[in-house]
Amino acid sequence: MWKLFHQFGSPPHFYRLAGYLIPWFGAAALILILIATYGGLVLAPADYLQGDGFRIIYVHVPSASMSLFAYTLMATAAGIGLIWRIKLAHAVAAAVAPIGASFTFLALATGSIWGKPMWGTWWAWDARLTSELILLFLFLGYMSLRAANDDVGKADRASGLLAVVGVVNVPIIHYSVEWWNSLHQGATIIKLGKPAITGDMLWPLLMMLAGFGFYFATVMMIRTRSQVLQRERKSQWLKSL
Amino acid sequence: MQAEGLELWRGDRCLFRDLSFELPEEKALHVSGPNGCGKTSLLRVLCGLSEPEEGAVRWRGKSIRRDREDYHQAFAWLGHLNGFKAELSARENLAFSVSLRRKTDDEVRNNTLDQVGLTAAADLPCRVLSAGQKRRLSLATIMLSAARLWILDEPFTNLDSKGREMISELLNSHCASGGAAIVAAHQELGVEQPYLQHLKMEDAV
Amino acid sequence: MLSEFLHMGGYAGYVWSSFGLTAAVLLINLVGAQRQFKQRLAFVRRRIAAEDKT
Amino acid sequence: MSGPMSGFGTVLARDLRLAFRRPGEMANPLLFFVLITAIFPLGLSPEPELLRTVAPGILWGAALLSSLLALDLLFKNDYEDGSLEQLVLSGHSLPVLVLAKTLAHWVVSGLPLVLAAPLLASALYLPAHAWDTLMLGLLIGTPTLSLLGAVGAALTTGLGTGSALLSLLVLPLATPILIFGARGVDLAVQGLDPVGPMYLLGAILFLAVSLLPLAIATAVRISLD
Repeated sequence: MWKLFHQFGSPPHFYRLAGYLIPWFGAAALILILIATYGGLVLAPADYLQGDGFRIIYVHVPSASMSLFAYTLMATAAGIGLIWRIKLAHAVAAAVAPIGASFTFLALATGSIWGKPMWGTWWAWDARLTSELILLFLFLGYMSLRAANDDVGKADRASGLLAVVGVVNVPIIHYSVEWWNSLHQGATIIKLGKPAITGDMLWPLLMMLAGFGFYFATVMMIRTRSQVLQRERKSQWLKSL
Repeated sequence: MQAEGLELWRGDRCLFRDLSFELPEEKALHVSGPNGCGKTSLLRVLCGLSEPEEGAVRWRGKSIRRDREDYHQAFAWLGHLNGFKAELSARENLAFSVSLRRKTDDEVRNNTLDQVGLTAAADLPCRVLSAGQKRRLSLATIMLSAARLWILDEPFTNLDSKGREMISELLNSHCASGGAAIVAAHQELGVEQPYLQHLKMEDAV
Repeated sequence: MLSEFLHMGGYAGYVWSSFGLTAAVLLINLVGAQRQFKQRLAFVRRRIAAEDKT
Repeated sequence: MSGPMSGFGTVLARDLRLAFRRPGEMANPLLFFVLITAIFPLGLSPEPELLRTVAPGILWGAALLSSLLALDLLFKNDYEDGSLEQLVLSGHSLPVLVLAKTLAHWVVSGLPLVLAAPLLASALYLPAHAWDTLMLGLLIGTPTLSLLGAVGAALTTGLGTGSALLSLLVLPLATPILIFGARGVDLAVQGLDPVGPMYLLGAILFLAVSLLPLAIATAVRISLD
């Protein structure tokens, strides 16, 4: 088990494996996203309450899920990197941050676009939007701290620690925002993403989620490869590139 | 103490690689080399302040990362910065630094202050002490630390010739009583031959 | 039929801008990652070439 | 050495003594707290009804910002004069030492806020029956803020980035404290039972005291590397 862990943690091994997987994952992402888009925009029936406006769910909800997943993954990788001093784990954490921040931004932007027809305003202090906003700041803080350290090793450890502290905090933040929101707005506002979903509405959503997942993995592997190149000082295996 | 295959990078520069040495008791290791060759970085690795890229430092056969607190108690460190508070007097600073390590009474501390020639300045705030006086105060801290190993980074800077002689004497008596020392310095340590050991570092690649 | 589809029951602006924005961000991310990777690879190759010379 | 808490008292005593030698620096967070609170009536209106409704948020926001302001210096001075290295290498458990430092810092920067809160609350027309909730909330909330801020301070020490980065790192993490603290006061104003959010603040403080010193110690080690 430990050996397997280390073998996977070896940068050259990962580099080659990722190079092999990237085109396949990219293709899977493209196909899934295209089918899900067709399903979501054409095949799924309009919602009886929100009409065609509800179709924004197909980009908003998967983005929101991916953003949270990205933060958890980033913190887990950073934690592994900190505890076991595995450079590859730090590389993964560094690679995930910008993708996670993009998905967080997308969740915020699409949520706000969706909010306009539903609530009549671009921004409402809806629980999910508020949580996403805080999450965006967590990502930005992580990336700024990383950018402020000029030494890669130090940047890895400093920002990694921040991510770990952050991930313990995320459930608390989430709960506090939910609680704060329920105190103030109650049921006066339609919650985003909670229309009565039927089967033919659901499958494009799940497919989009899978497509985003593959997309995430693809970009993550590309970015991790660049991070590995930045970190590797022993050039033996790099010579064979 | 042993160092095995140490390697350290700063940015894209390798300061040293595959650096090994062994330091038995009753020896003073003189680390020398041109500016920027990584003397301070090496000393910080030996202290456990910096992580080496490769290799390990062992103290009594145990990696220093294993039992950090135990190791830290065994040595005293003097870096470029003295670690004194500008607002506190020399006496207060000494009392604080020493009390982190062990209990001493006022008399012992006063004697040591006398030994390093700071009795007259003992109640002045560190802000007004000269660089050389602060260096002397650091030496007093090291003397009172009761540490087996001293790690000193450029202890001679800012000291007058009497102060430098004092360091040499201190190192001699420390080694004679079974202690060890690692000293980075550009000049000779003035330590007697049987105690002396050298480590010459080269320019970084 | 097509114009009705594009019209999105009156929500055209909202739906299309959401999907468009998502596509744009995903694409920029992918291209940016690729470009960064190519730059790093070129840099590493140059460094190795320089090391081999000396 | 002797016991797991060894060195705690020494560091606490030294930091408190240092703080009292620099009374100006000590007064800064309190002045800042008063200033922020005073700015809102100027910006909004002197209308008691309005001020009463926004008072919990203003007071808590001001407390959050002023404790952050002071945190910037928590490790910076020690870092610059080398005493941080000496603390790390002193042979004591570093989490205990940084906890002592943070406690000293809280005593001089957080505690005055708690004590000054009723004064400012009355200036914002907050009803007197909500003052005890405000003070209790601040009493158990500001130590958590100090601990969270200490992580950020340790991570940014030696980077020369100023306090903007520190705020970016710490403010998002501190939102739950703000929410529970301010809502607790809100509930008390309305005559409802604020015990729920107070318990939550207490639970968070417990979590913070048990986990964050470890994170702060790690951050200090990283910043010295």
